[in-house]
Amino acid sequence: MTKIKGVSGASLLVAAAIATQASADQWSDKFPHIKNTGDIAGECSYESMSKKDYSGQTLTINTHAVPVMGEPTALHAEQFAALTGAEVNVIHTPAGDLYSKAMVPFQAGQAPYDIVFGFSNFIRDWKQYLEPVPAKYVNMVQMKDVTQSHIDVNSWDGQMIQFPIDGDRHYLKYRKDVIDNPVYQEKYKAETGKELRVPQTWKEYAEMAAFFNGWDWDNDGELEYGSAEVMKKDDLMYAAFFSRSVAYSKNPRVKGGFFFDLETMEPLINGPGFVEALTDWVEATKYVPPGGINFGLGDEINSFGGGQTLFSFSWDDAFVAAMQDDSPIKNKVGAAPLPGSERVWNRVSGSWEDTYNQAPYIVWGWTAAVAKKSKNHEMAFDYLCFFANDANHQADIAIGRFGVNPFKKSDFKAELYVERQGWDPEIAKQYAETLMEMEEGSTNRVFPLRVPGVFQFNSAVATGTSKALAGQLSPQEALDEVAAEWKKIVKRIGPDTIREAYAIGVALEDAE
Amino acid sequence: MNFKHKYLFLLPGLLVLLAILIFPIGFTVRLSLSSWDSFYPALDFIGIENYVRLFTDDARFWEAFGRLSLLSVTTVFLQYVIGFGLALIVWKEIAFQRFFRVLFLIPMMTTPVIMTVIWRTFFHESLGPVNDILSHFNVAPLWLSSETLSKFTVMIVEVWQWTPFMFLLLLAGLLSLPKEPFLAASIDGAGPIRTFFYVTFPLMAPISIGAIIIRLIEASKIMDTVYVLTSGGPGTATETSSFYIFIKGLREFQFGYSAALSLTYLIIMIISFTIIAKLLVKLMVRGN
Amino acid sequence: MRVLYTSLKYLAVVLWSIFVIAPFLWAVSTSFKDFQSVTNGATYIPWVDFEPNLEGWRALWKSPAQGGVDIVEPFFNSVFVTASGSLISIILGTLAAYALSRFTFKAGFIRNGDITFFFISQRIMPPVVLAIPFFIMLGKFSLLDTLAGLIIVYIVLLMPIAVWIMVDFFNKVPVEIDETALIDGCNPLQVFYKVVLPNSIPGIIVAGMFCMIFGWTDFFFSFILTFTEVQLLPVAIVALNSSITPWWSLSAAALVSVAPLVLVAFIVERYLSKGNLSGALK
Amino acid sequence: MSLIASNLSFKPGNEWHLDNVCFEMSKGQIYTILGRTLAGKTTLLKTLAGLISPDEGTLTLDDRDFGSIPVWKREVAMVYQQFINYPHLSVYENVAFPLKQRRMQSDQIKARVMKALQQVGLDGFENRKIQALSGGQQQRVALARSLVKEASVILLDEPLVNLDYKLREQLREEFRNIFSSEASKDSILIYSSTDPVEAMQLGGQILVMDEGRILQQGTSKEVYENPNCTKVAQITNDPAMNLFEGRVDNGRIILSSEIDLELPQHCKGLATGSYIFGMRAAGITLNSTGFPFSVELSEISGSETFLHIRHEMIGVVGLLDSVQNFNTGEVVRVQFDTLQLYVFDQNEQLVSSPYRGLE
Repeated sequence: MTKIKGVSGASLLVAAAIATQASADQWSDKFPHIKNTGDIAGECSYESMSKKDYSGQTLTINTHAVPVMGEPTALHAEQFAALTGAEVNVIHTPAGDLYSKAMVPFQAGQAPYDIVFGFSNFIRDWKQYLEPVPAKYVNMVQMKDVTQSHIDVNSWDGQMIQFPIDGDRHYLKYRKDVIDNPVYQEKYKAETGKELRVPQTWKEYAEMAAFFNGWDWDNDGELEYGSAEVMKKDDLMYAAFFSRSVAYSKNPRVKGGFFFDLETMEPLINGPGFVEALTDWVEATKYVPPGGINFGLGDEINSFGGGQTLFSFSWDDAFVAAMQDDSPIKNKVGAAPLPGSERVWNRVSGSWEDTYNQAPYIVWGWTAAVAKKSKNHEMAFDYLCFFANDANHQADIAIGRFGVNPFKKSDFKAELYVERQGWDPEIAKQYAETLMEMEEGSTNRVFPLRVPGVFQFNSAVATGTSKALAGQLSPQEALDEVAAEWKKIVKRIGPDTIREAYAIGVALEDAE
Repeated sequence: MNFKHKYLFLLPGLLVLLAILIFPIGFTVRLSLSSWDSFYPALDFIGIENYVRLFTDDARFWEAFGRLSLLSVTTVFLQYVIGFGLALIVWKEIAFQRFFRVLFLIPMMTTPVIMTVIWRTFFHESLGPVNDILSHFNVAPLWLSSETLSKFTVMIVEVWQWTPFMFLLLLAGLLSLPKEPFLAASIDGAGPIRTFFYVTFPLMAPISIGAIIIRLIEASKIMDTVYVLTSGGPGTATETSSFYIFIKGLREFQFGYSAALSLTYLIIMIISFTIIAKLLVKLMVRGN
Repeated sequence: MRVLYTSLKYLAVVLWSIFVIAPFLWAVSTSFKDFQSVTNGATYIPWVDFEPNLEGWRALWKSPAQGGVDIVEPFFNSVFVTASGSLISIILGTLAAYALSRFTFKAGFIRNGDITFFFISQRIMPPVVLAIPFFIMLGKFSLLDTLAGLIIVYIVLLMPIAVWIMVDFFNKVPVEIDETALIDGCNPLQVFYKVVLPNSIPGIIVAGMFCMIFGWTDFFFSFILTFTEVQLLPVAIVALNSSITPWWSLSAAALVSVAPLVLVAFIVERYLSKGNLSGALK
Repeated sequence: MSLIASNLSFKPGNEWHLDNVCFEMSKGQIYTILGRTLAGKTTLLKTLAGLISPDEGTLTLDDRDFGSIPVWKREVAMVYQQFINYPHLSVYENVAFPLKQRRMQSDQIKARVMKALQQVGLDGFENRKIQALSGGQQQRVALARSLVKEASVILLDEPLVNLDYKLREQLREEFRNIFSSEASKDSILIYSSTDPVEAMQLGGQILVMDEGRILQQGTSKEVYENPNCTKVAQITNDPAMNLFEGRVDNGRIILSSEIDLELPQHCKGLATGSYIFGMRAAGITLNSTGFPFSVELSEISGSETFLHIRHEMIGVVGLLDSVQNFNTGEVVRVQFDTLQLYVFDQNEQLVSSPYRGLE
């Protein structure tokens, strides 16, 4: 907790609100969602919003399916409507179709939605159709509390395009009751000669997962497995792959691009670092639950959150699900940074460097933005600002199915989770520290690919890697295929166009 | 009959259909000659570049075609055989005849995309009932994530959904057959198997051909099932043509290229259906 | 031999019935589960295997703001769009089918068969081919996200079915009935509505049912072409397919969406048993 | 008062359905169009009804252009060989249908419908559903519907062909009574048939049709006695008239090296040369002193036997008025009754008939 220095006014208010938890105000009477904190003063608080009058105006929002992100969108829409008199329509779309559902009307010159929810990496394709966040909002106190990583993710070349409403990251989740269990530690040592500890490298991760695969180690009568991961060929798969790749491929001593060589725009995706990661991943198909090779994010959450696996490493959701009150493994899980590697590829020298390496992957997350063609810009930004106001945000992050996760500096306080959600203090501390470290501490981050045609690139990755996972191709062959596909895409869209966009992300990485 | 009134009957439907379709088809043709893409949404003109790419540099499209043929022909064949079998059984006296008839019709009344979501949970490899039951026999087939089995799973769902369609058409056909040929056959002392091959099947040939063609047309569009069940995976194991077009068009937003894919697909399909129809007529009608 | 045959017959029927019912039973069971009962592996019988609760069913009447699906409005939208689309398709399709069955058309190399094939060939087109152009077209006419826009699209989807069934049907009705009516003083339009139509009810019912089935089960067009104002049932239900899938409310919603057409199955069977369908489908 | 057809031609494909058809028909008479299947009978009736527009030719009724009136305004009635009624209507409604189309008063309709039903013997059946009637009854309904209109032209397209033998006989009798009655004296009745016996029984005029052409028109007696060509001779007889080629020489008819017949009285004066000879089956009988023929087939029909026999190129059918059995290949002795001999020239035109002698 020592690292939290710039505690903002708003977060002090949070602390105050926690202290006077039961002190209900008029807003929490009316809106039970915020009963824990009551309204928290701010630019977009309940109090402020109630002074706006949008009656007679309609706000249309395209968001994700219920419940993840979809339910809070609808809930806050209802509240917003009650406060301002606006009519708010919310449409729910499966994740895989959010991009196209907004992109089709954008390209056709239609403006059916005022607000579109999506992923941060849509930004390059969408930005020409989006209204930048006005200075008024960028400079407000509420925004000052947002971590720099999340400001960066939502901005394009220094200009904020998307509105931060959610925090996302990949980190390691593990079963604390197994890893910290002296009996298992001894057993593991006896059989493998190694320490059972929070895995520091992907190799350790693999060994432990394999060791704890396929037997009933928590004595519940069901078999347990090693790891639950997103391996289904859908739109999230590539993110899991990059999380496994960064440690091998992101060399802090090499500048100028992770996905491409910025100078030549040659894909790096089939380099030895990536091949190593994919080889690990193919190996991982041996310690996932039955059908694990077809797990989407939902399956991963159900699997780890339901106590079926030892490890999992994607978004917050699985951890939050595991820590919910009705979970059988509440307070039995731990959070840690993603594993690293014993060596890292240096593409300049063309050789492996045998040093420990670890690199956070700033994975895409949920964001929302306002359509340029919308006729209700002010109302739309007010809604987003209201969505993310402190009272709503605090209430939202406590509900696992909402999919709203910490992204404000004030979120990374262990007390919050201990007092509100009954977490074990040790787990809460570890969780808050892990996240904070990723947000503010690392100097070796990888930003997601945010270039024109990002879907084509990611789709190619998903196609290639899933062929490797399915055993259709060897890792090298699969990634060569991806690289060839990437080259074609680059050629089609234009190397300069892509370089221009990619340079912005690389600049962020290299600045560190 | 030949009266001027005939146009009053034909034209409303024909013109409405043409009016609705003329723009989409024209636009698709134009689109296929452009490089419209997520980044560059405009109707530029690049000639037949998309088509060149399609024929010279897109093995995945042609693989998807092969997979589509395999899936649609196999499922329609299974649907036909099973549908015919069931229709034959409930055609004649059987206990709870009407109950079974209703029951057998129900799957086709359900929305494929919704039922497939249910099927996905049904075949869920660690949380679904199928593998739970099979675990007693110590097997755990990877219904959705094995390269070969996932195709089979898609087929199971398709067969479940659409066998009733065959069943309905064939049962209605059976019920409308004249009685005399059967009488004659029984007088000649033909057993049930001979009667089937020499009387029932030939009489049912025209209906069968119609039903098979219609089902093939519908099956060739297979999309919802794949979309929900496997997203075309694992790898590209269950990726069919329309799903591939969907990926290129609505996932990767290569509108221009997907338009070229669409048109090529349409032309191939129209030609194949014409040939298939002719072949079927030859095959099944010559049989008697 | 006879006993063997009979037992085989019943075996086949029972096995198939189990296959048909299985997903429904599973959905019914799942609809009473919650997160724990789902993630603890497959369970079947409420109270025995798991503690049932009504969360899944309650979600159907709740708004998305409370984590529900609100399928009431989409349900009626679906009914309206399907019914209107089917009705228009049946009217236009029946007229066209009558023309194609009774009269001879010639235009260049085009004959009746080619026109019929043109109608039916619309079914060959995968929805994904048309979705984008339709989007742009409906946008131009401000018909996106409206019932009217969807109905227009459904006409393309359903008219081919109506034409297919009705051409077949009319081909089996003796043309002499029409001729007799002409001779008895009806002009061709009167022939159609005074004589042909009343005698085509079985065919129209079959065509109507097919249109309803195919309309009710369409997902793709309504998915692409609507936003908020007009949501159809499959779209509303698939919107439950979130990254955390609430299996329970999904199952409940699926069962609700299936229910109305099960009624159709009963009607189809009734007509089938009465022999009315046979002529219409043969 | 007459219906005149001139030069009606209709050729939808490569075949003539109507080939230059001309005739004149007058009211109060029955006309039977006799011809084999696909001879163009139905086409002709449909053309008269207005269901088919001929490629050429005109139709006039009482000097008015009949052919240009659309079918629904022509005063015609038609009965098909299939039992065509409106399945959705009751018997009464079926018969009343054409009158309702004319917007007639309902009491008038009722009177006429009841009368028509009575004529066809269906009184009491008014409220029945069509499907609940037997084939014969259905055809009676169709007939009643054609009568009730009191149309100037009534067309009957082989109305009895789909009925069983007994019913056919019975209905044919009734038809004759109905149509010779007072009610139909203002109508032209046109009846098509493939059955020469039926045509003869109906009486009236016969038009013999083949390949879209009218071959001969005349009273049934005239057509029977003097078929103007070999085709007519075949069409108007059942079994078809036997035809065989031969020569006339020296007052004898030479059919083969073994068979020659004496020239009968009505053929005296025939020039020497080749002819086609016709003989009805009844003219060929067994006689122990006759010519040797070998049996190809014998068919027993009722109390008669049809004997298909052959001698070299001459294949004929004989009619025996008793039931006899023969083996195939068996040789029988056969006599030709030359008093019943028809003679046609090489162009198949009649040269001499037993009734009229030499042309």
